[in-house]
Amino acid sequence: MQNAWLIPLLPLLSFILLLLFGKKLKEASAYAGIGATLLSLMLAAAVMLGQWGGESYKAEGVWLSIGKHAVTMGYEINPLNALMLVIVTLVSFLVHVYSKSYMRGDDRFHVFFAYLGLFTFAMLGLVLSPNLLQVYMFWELVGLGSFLLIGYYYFKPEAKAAAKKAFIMTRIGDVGLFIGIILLYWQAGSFEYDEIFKAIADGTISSDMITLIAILIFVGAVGKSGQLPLHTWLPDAMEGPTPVSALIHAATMVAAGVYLVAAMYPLFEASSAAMTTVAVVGGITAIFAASIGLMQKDIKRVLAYSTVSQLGYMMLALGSGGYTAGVFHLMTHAFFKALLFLAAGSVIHAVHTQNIEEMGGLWRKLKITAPLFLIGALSISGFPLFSGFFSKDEILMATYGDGRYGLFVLAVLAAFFTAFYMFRLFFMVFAGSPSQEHGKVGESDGPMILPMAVLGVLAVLAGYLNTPWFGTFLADYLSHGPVRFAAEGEHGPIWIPILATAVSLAGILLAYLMYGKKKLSRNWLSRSLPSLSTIVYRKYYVDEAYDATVVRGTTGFSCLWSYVDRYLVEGAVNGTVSLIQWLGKRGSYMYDGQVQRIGAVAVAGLVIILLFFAAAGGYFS
Amino acid sequence: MNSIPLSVYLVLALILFCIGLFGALTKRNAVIVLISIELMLNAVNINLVAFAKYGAKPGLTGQIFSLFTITVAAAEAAVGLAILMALYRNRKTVNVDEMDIMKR
Amino acid sequence: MTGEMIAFFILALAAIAGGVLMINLSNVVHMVVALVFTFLAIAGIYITLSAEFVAAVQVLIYSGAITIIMLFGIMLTRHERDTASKMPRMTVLLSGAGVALFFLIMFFGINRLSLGSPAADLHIENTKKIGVELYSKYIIPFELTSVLLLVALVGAIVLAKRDEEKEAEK
Amino acid sequence: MSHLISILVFSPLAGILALSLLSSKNERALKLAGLLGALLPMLIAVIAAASFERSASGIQLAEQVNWISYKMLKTGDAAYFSIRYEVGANGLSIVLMLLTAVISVLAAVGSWTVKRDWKSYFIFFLILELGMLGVFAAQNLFLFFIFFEITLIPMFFLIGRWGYADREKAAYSFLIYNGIGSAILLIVFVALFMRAGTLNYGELAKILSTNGYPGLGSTFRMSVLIALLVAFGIKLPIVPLHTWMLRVHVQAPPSIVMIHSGILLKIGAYGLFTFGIGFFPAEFKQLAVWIAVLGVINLLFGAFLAIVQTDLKKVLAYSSVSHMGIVLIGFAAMNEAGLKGAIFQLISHGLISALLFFLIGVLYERTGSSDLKDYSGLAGAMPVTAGVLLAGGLASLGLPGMSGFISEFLAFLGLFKVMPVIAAVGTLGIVLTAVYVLRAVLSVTFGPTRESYPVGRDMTAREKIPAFVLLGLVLVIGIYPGMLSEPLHTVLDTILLGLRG
Repeated sequence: MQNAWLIPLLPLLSFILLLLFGKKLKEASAYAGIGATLLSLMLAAAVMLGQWGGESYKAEGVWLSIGKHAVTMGYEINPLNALMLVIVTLVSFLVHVYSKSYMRGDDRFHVFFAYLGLFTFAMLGLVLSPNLLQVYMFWELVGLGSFLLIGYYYFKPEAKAAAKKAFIMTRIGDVGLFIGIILLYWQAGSFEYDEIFKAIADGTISSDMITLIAILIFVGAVGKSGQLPLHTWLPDAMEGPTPVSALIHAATMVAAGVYLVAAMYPLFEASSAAMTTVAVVGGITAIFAASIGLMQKDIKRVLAYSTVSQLGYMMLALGSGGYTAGVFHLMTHAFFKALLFLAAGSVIHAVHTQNIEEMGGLWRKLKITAPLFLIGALSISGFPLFSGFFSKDEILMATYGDGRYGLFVLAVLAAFFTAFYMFRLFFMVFAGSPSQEHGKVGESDGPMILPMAVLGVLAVLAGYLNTPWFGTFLADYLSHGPVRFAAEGEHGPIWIPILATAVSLAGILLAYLMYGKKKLSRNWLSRSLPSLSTIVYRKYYVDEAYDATVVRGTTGFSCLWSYVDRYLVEGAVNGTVSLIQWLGKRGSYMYDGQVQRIGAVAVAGLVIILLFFAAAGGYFS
Repeated sequence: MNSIPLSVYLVLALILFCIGLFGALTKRNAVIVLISIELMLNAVNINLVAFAKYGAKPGLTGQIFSLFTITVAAAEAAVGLAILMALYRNRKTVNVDEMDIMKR
Repeated sequence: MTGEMIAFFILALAAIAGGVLMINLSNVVHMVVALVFTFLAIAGIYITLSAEFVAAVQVLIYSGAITIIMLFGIMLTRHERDTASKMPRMTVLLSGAGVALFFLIMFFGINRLSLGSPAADLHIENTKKIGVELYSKYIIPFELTSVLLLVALVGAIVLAKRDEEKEAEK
Repeated sequence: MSHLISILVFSPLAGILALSLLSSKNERALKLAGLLGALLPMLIAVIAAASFERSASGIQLAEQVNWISYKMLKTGDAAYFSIRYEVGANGLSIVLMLLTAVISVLAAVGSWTVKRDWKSYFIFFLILELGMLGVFAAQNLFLFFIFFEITLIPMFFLIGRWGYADREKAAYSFLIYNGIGSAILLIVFVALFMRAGTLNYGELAKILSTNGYPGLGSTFRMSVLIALLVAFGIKLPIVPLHTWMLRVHVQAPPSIVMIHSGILLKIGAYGLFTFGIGFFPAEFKQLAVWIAVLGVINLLFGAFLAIVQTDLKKVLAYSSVSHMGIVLIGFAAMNEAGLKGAIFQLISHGLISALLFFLIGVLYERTGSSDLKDYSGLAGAMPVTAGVLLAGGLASLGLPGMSGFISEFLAFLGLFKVMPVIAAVGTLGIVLTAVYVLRAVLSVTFGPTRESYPVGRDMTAREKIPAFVLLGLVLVIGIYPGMLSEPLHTVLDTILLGLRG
């Protein structure tokens, strides 16, 4: 456990190595990344095993001193972040392996792996941080990694715009986090989790302040996790290479917001207003994004909106007091969403398009990818006995137990939507006949299949870590952590799992009827309610609204000020200049070369000076 | 013996200086301007000599200074008049207001 | 009223009168002559200030040399009567106001100024003492003055001399 | 008594001497002499910094020689007014001197692109360096002023002769604005001298901290402080006194802008810190709210304007305005975190803007333009340049792990303690900074690669050295700020002691 600091450093090493020598290593640079993450994974697994039932471990050193306060940097191992370490290193490792094949032939191959290393480093650093300042630093660095990878295809204008958007949107959230951390520092006198929790427990911080700080920190989480209203960057982020989407925009970074809320849970619990905010934002995001997902045509965008929606689920769980449920879903989601993205990548790799309307009938051609995709889809839809089923149940139960029945209804509806659009996707891609010829469609090779297979297994099995039947291993494990959460109503009313199953089956069935069997017309919605469907298809015009208000507002404001700068400030300067020039001109007219006039002016000046002198010297008093 | 206060001398000098100044500023004839300047110098000399007698540190220094001033004034008068002659030769006038070569 | 005072007042009146006359007369030669009065009166005032040597120099140089130079200057140049080209009234008024203001300020400054008691022994062997001082303590400025005079002499000659080359060209 | 600081300050003279002996036609030799002339002070600065006792407080390596002294009639008996030649260094000034020396060397390398009159260029360059070193070494106001003026004149010629198209106007506006600033400074210094009878920093601070010293009433102090604020506000610059600085940034040759933006602007902040806060802590506290507001205005004004600029140099110029706002914010906080943040910002911005302007020089040499429209997809044609530019931009927007973050964070940390509302408004600047930096950097590096770009003309080895040295320093400070904060600690302690009264 003392070696935990090596876990993030190994990927950093790979980053530096590839930055310096990547050009020479070429394709071999993949091995540097894979090796580093594999080592990290093994270390992380060791750490987690050592953590099982053990105590938290913390090591830190002074980094900077502010007056008497010493700001420290270090690392901490507790149940929550040990779990996260394993998830991150595992997904990262699998994505590295997958990318080796997926990115083959790209002329900036080594850069891609360098960026992956940087991102993995930042994400692991974030997870290991024992204090909020360090969290913030790595928080920004994961944003950087995400930015670089989204903009990996730098020559594509869409990628450029998406990268910029991702960075700026998350930065808006980060500012909230920034302010929250600073306020918390002055309230609690420290950035350390322990001290902050102690201050909260001692009641030294006023409850209004706690609410304010909790909401500010949540704003940071909203930005990173793509929650409403800062969600628009996440679907655009799909401009990055697909493995990146799997790693960053499904499994790890976007979950950082959820992780942050989980890590700061005592703070949120201390304020019911903050909890409500988290739950409401999460719930609305879940249904909102799911509804957009219904209409999208790009395979990755559907998955992206599904990610937003699932993250909303996690927030809803946390906001409803379902700490374990949130973290549990975070874990299962990481596996099945990564699986879905990788499978989608495999499909894209095969057919070279992302538009699902151009796909179809791929079940027979992609004999391994398709079943794996099905596993992922079943899991996310909450099909019984798949991992998503268990974690989603927990969330529903937590929400129900919390007594916010409106949100509960939303969550159930979102579950239905999820099942529907996932299978809409599945049937459109794999069922039926090819709507278009794609030339030779071949199954991906080993390095791409293997990670998907591993994830497929996990997507099924991960659910059994915490079930009402076999035992709540995960909850027990997490309860050793510093975050003491209230005992949850895991054993809620029995009808909830049944309802959830029914809803998910209904969604799948509907999708089957519409897209598999084509019994129902696909277009009944767009035909019966064209305006609504357009609104949904255009993602509720959120992007357009932001563009019209914030973006244009800022630009307009800037232009206004630039006019102020140019005409008012510059104008004042130029005005002074011309005034002095004018005075000089007038003065030079007066100068006609006559000695006596010069003399007279000199005398006048002398008199004036003398007057001043006399007045100042008190002559006239 | 010392019934005449210092300030009376100073005021006399001031009056003469002001007359000289006024003349220097308003007279058109260059010769008169020069001679007005001489008058101003004289006023200063009165001050020097007066301070030599009534000053904080009486002594001969003031008188010697006035001698130097007179010498310089003489030199100035000579050179000034020479310039005047040269100007007159070129422009056929001694009116100060027609002497505006300095403008160019 | 002591004799000294009477003498002072007469001399001061003469000096000021000479100056005022100079300002008001219109004939240039008359103006110079009026100023001779002033110079002579100032020489008298030097005597009341126990500066006999300075007084002598004043008579020699101002009343004598400088006045003569000025007269030569007047004679060598052509003069309309001064009235023909009077200064603009405005200039005169403004200059007058400036000078008057200057006068007032200085007057307030020097009014009732008195610094210590007067030296009593300045008139005793005045000329000798000045000579001794000049040739001992002030020898360097004195020599510099002579250089200055020489330079002025040469300069005056060069300036006043007709430009023969140019004449020859014509 | 060691003469190390004097040797350091006047060491550029060696280079000047060497340059004046060389023929003005011999380009290579001149450039080399200029570079060596700048290297010598850097070596000495490193030695000085090494011999500097980090944990000790007060002035170190001090030197004192009597210079001018005279007696005033009125003040009576023993009051000799004396101006001594006194130089020395405290934790802050040694760091700034080191920064000056380093950036000068790198700017000398960046001066390789100068096309003509190398001899006079490098002579002016070294005089400028002498002035800058002297400003930080001076231990009394008189010397400070003299060195301050010494920086103006070479700068004027450097802008006016080697700049771009509109260089003369820029040079004049530089001279006039800074001339006004120095005039105000001169008046302030004279007034202080007459009233307090000394110009030495330490003595002045002591006199000003004793209450009821004759002639130093509260009105006098306040007006002196405001005058200082204006004088250094021109240099810093504080909106609306910033227009000259924009012209200089746009018109001066990039290597000179490296120095200008890297060091010269810092003199304003250094003066404000040493004289404003150091001498008048109580009065500064009264003005703190206004200074915070000015800081936020600077921050937002610069950021908003940087968003709409179309010229890369202008974007960076406005970003300098914006970043100097953070310095003001840190000052206004008047606590350890804020002051530390402000000082970190001085150093960090010095490095970052030097780096960015160096890159502009590199880009301009290859493309002949600095207009954003003329760039696209540089990452393809010049990957190293593009990468460094991106890194510099990220440093500028305050990415953690780079020096900009530390200063931004500490400054805001300080201000949130005392004025949370103003600080909250200021945090908007963090977002805006990201917007304009990314807009500018991405439109240069991203997008379709122009075919007209010279492929394979990426940075040469000579160009890589300054870029990587600067980037390395930015990273080192960002990763381990404790290295820098230790020598600053004693300075801050002294100042904070004054704050508590």
